Amino acid sequence: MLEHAWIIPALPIAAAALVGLLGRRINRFAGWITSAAIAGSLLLALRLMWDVLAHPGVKEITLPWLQTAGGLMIQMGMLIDPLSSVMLVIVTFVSLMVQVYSLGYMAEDEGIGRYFAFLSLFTFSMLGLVLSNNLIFLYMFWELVGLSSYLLIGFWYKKPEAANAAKKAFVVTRFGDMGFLIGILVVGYFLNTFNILALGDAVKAGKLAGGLATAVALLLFCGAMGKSGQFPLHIWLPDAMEGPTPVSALIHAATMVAAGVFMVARLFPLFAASETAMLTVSYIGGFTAIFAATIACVQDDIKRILAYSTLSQLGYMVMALGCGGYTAGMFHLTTHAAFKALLFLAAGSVIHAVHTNDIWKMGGLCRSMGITTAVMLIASLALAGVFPFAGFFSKDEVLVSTFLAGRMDLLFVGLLTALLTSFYIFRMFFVVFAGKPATDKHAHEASWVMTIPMLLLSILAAGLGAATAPFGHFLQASFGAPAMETEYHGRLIPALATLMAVLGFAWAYLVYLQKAVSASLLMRRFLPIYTLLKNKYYIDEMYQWAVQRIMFVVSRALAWFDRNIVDGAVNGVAWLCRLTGDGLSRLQQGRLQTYLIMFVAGVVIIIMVVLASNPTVLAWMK
Amino acid sequence: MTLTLTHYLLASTVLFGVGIYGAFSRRNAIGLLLAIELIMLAVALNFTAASNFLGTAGGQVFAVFVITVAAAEAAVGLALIIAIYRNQKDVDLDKLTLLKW
Amino acid sequence: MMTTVSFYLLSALAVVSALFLVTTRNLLHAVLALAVASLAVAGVMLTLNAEFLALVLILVYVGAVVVLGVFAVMLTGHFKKPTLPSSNELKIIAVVVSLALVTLLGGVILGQPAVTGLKEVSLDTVGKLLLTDYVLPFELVSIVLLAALVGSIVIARGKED
Amino acid sequence: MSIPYLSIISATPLVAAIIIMLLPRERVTWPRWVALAGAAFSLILSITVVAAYKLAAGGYQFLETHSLLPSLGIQYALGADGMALAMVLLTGIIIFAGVLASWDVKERPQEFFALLLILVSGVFYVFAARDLFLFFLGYELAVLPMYLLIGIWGTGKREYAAMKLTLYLMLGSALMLVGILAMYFAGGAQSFHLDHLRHVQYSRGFQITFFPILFLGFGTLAGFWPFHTWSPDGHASAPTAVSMLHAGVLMKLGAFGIIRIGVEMLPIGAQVWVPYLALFTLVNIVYGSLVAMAQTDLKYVIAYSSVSHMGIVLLGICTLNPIALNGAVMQMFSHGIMTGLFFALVGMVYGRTHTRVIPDMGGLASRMPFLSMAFVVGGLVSLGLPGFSGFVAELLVFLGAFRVYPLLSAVAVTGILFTAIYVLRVVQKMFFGPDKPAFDHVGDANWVEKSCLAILMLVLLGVGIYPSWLVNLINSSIGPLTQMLEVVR
Repeated sequence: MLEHAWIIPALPIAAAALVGLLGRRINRFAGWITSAAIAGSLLLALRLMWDVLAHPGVKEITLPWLQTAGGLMIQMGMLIDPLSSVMLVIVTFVSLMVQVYSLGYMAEDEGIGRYFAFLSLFTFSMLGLVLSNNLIFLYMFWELVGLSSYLLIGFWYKKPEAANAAKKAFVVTRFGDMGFLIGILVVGYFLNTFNILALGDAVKAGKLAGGLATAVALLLFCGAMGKSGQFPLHIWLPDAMEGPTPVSALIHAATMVAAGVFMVARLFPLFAASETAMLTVSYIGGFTAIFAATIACVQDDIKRILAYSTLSQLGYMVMALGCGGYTAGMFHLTTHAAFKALLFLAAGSVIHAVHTNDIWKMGGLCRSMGITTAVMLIASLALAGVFPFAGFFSKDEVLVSTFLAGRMDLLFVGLLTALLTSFYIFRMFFVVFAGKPATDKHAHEASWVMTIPMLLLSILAAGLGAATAPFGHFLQASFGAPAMETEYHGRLIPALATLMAVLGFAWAYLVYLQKAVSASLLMRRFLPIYTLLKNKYYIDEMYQWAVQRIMFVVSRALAWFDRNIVDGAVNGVAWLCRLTGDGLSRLQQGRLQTYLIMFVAGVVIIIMVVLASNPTVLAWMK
Repeated sequence: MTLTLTHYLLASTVLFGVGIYGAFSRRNAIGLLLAIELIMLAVALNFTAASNFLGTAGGQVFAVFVITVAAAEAAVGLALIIAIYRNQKDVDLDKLTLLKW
Repeated sequence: MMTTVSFYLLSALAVVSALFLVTTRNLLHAVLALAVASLAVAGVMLTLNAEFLALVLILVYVGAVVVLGVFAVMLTGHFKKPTLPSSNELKIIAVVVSLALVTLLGGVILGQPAVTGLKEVSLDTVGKLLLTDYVLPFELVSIVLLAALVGSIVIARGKED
Repeated sequence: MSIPYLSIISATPLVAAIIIMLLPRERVTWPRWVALAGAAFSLILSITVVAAYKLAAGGYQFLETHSLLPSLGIQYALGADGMALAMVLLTGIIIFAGVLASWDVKERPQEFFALLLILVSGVFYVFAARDLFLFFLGYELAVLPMYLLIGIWGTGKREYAAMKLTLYLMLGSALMLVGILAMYFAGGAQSFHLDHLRHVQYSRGFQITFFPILFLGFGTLAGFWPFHTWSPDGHASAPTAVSMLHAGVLMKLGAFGIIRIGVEMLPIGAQVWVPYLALFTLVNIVYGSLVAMAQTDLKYVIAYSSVSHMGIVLLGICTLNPIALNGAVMQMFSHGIMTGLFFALVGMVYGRTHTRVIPDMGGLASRMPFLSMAFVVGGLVSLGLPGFSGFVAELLVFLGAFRVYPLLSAVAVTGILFTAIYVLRVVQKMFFGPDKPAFDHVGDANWVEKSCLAILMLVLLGVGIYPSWLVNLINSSIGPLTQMLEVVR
């Protein structure tokens, strides 16, 4: 099976190419074709994981791709280890769920063929990224992931907001990728290899140390910040909600944002080589976690709440990775993939039913949409980290990893974030599903193609927690077990986390269901904070300002400079030539005798020259 | 103190120079033409002197040619002046500046 | 001795009348100065024993060129109002350039070894040369003369209609 | 007797041009068919020579030598190595696509196609020449028809643009000529043959003096900052096929000349000068993309993006590093195809919307899906997206450049970000957003246009996915070159 792992990404891309080339003629079957392809990939990925489980260890398959003079050798290759096999399953599973769901959700869209082609391209890119065995191919698929997200976010290109969001997503992540690319260049220069395993060995051999290691790690982390939406490159993620909702599910669960976390995990030895880098990574993660959670508390758009929730949870993962919690981060990624995909699909189902994103225009949906309510509840509990749902275990692991790393400040941040998480998700849940219907329109439960994926995902969101221990052991086989993680068997941290979840739940319950505390009163009391949060800390405005006032001004200034100074110099030279010509043509004034004098003067000069070169003629004078 | 070729050549050179000056500075086209005739005259003298001092008849032949050309030139030149005068009512060279840029 | 004196006198006369020619405001005077200069040069030629050329010179210059000049002056009406300044504003440059030219040429001439003693060049030889060695230039010059004749008539006549 | 492939490739367009001029004037559609046949023939032969080139042997192959002017040592000498073949192939592809893109030229089609083909013939001669005189001759043959093509078939300020472009390129070729003649005379004035000149031991002072002259001469054509301003005006005014050829092939002539004549003949001079020149190429990259961002005329955007991309080529050359040099030639190829695609698209979009002002467009994606898709592909290549040739090229340049100028390369990478910004802005403004009623009646590409675009896109994709075939070809000439540079160092 291992040698045939390439089929896993090949199936989706083949399906995408087929659907893309045949175009609108097969619109009706497009989704079925791509879904079938991805189902095939999923089966193969499961089989692959089975093989890896049976024979743990790291396998590498390479093919030469590019070779030049000067010792450059880039190979195309696959790295199959527990990490990649787990990611393959996550990616194919979530993708399949999203595809099937989309069959219902997007059924009436005229560009459905294009949609499924892009979706499959997305899956392909992510699978390729997961399988890459070297930085160059990692980067290549990394960029393709960015492209796919661009295409999908901007799928409804006629909506200016969607087109803008797509562009923003691409540019912001590319900003991070720039750092990533420079990091790759630095690595290539100093370690002279791009192979991930070889890099691990090189780091172990101590070839990367000190400031260099920090610089490399931080540069590479720039890429992860962009893709995984870490502060301050998080601004694209909420806007990406302009895309179709299943796409959001895919982006937020299994593909785009997971890429950053995956990359850090994949290149963990490089990060672990620098204490400073790890510290920075963990603080950025922690800050993003609480920062995004606070914003999520006041949003009105259901998808935006989930988007900021994703940011916050990604912060968790990054924080864990920064604390050396390699398996914790990956495990949270896995459970998060399940429950966040579920949250989005459920949200999509709601939006599909009520045709609005504003939670205040929903309400009382639990009566008409039973299944959706149920799965949303499961997902919310998982997100809030309530025992025994998956989120509880993974969040616990994250918090434990901060504790074990001795970062009490981060542990505190994590707990506080857990409180906020619980609050905002139940706020959303209560407002949307409980209470009285906000409109008279009667909402219907979605069709089976949409509910079945949700049900499947909810099983995972509920039950994945059982896999905690085996998951950890399995993953440790990659990179031969990072030594940082020791076992923790205390009860304090799970207890605290649960307490936080319950507190958050209670707060939301009191404010939004019981209305014991008036939400508007709270809002007025903390108006400045509310305004600040509502406006997302004005980060977007700052970027806007920086782009408009600095970049475009510089750009326009340079354009002016080019037209008027550089080209002006050129035209100036032309003008000077013309002026000289004009000036010299004044000599041609039409007066015969001037010409005559010129002529004779010329003769005089020639005679002088001749005489000067022939001094004997005038020798008598001396 | 006998006359040498140098004397004659110097005399013709001075005459030539005066003619050149005239050609430079006369405002009137007729004056210009006369100055040119003067130059021709100097050249003819030059040829003749050289011919007679060196004993080669060729110089005199050329002097004949020069005189002939001078006559032809005078004829054409003066005809031109008359033509110009008829058109412009003036033969002031400073005003005959049609052939410029 | 006689020749020497006459050379100096005649060439001085030629130069003086030439100077008068180029400076006078009255064109009629200038034409007359040309006649005087031609006669003086013809005289100088006589001191060279080149009687034939001297005669040709008088014939052509005084007889033809000067007459043409007078005609031109008359026809253009310049004899009555010598108001125009004789020279243009290039006078100073003209003086400098022509002086430089004369100086240079004079320098070169003075640098050459002095040739003394007139040789006899008979009219006979000149005539023979004209019709043997120089027959082609001679014929060409006659064509030039013819062309000038026709040309000047055509130009001076102008368009009839 | 082997087949003189290179002669046939180079002369075919010329012959086709002559045939076109002999056609009866009233048959207005014949010229384009003859042109297409000529271009196709050249293209097929170009592919054949690329396939027939023996990689293992390397060096110059398909050699032809005939004496032209023995007294001056001028020979009709052709021959191609891997790099030259890559360029020949590029030219073959671009002219084929260019003929397709100008299928609908209405005004004087006979003269148009004839001039276009003459130009291409000159380009082929430059790439295949082994004799500097022939090289220069080909160069002039390529530049001069440009004047007429822009002046007669152009749009906008075409006389100004044609004049500016031609004078500028003449300035470049004057500098070039100075360099060429200096090399000729310093080499004993016996031969213009490159093999002869390569073995002349030019003194250090000579090399230091003449390398910058040659670099500037060729660099002007390659859009070297600050001698790039002919490019926006020229490209904006030129007809579609001419823009394609110009940005796609002619600018590469400059870069090709720098490598073939500047670096190869004057290696010491190159080594002395490149660190300073590299700074200017950085300006090219970053400045070009920033200026492109502020443009509103589509053709200006693309012209400035060419300036930026040619900066990457020049940066690659200025490293003298084998990896980056490979990347530079790759970028020449990739950018050639990409910019050909772009200008073809601009022409087609303009032909439908009758505007090139970006803010005036919008919502075109639903009106012309194929053109939009092609434009997005072009944009993605331009911003260096993996899977397309541009990525491979830029990656190689940056990998190589980083070894020589780490800081400078790191700054140059920002150029990629700016490129992404302006490309995406253009795509968004032109194709996305709500439908505009003004464009209700515009249609998508016809089959001729589709095939033109499809060829270019397939090449970009093919090189991007499996670049080895092209890189190996290029590497076969870059390898020996850099070895020689090492020896000289």
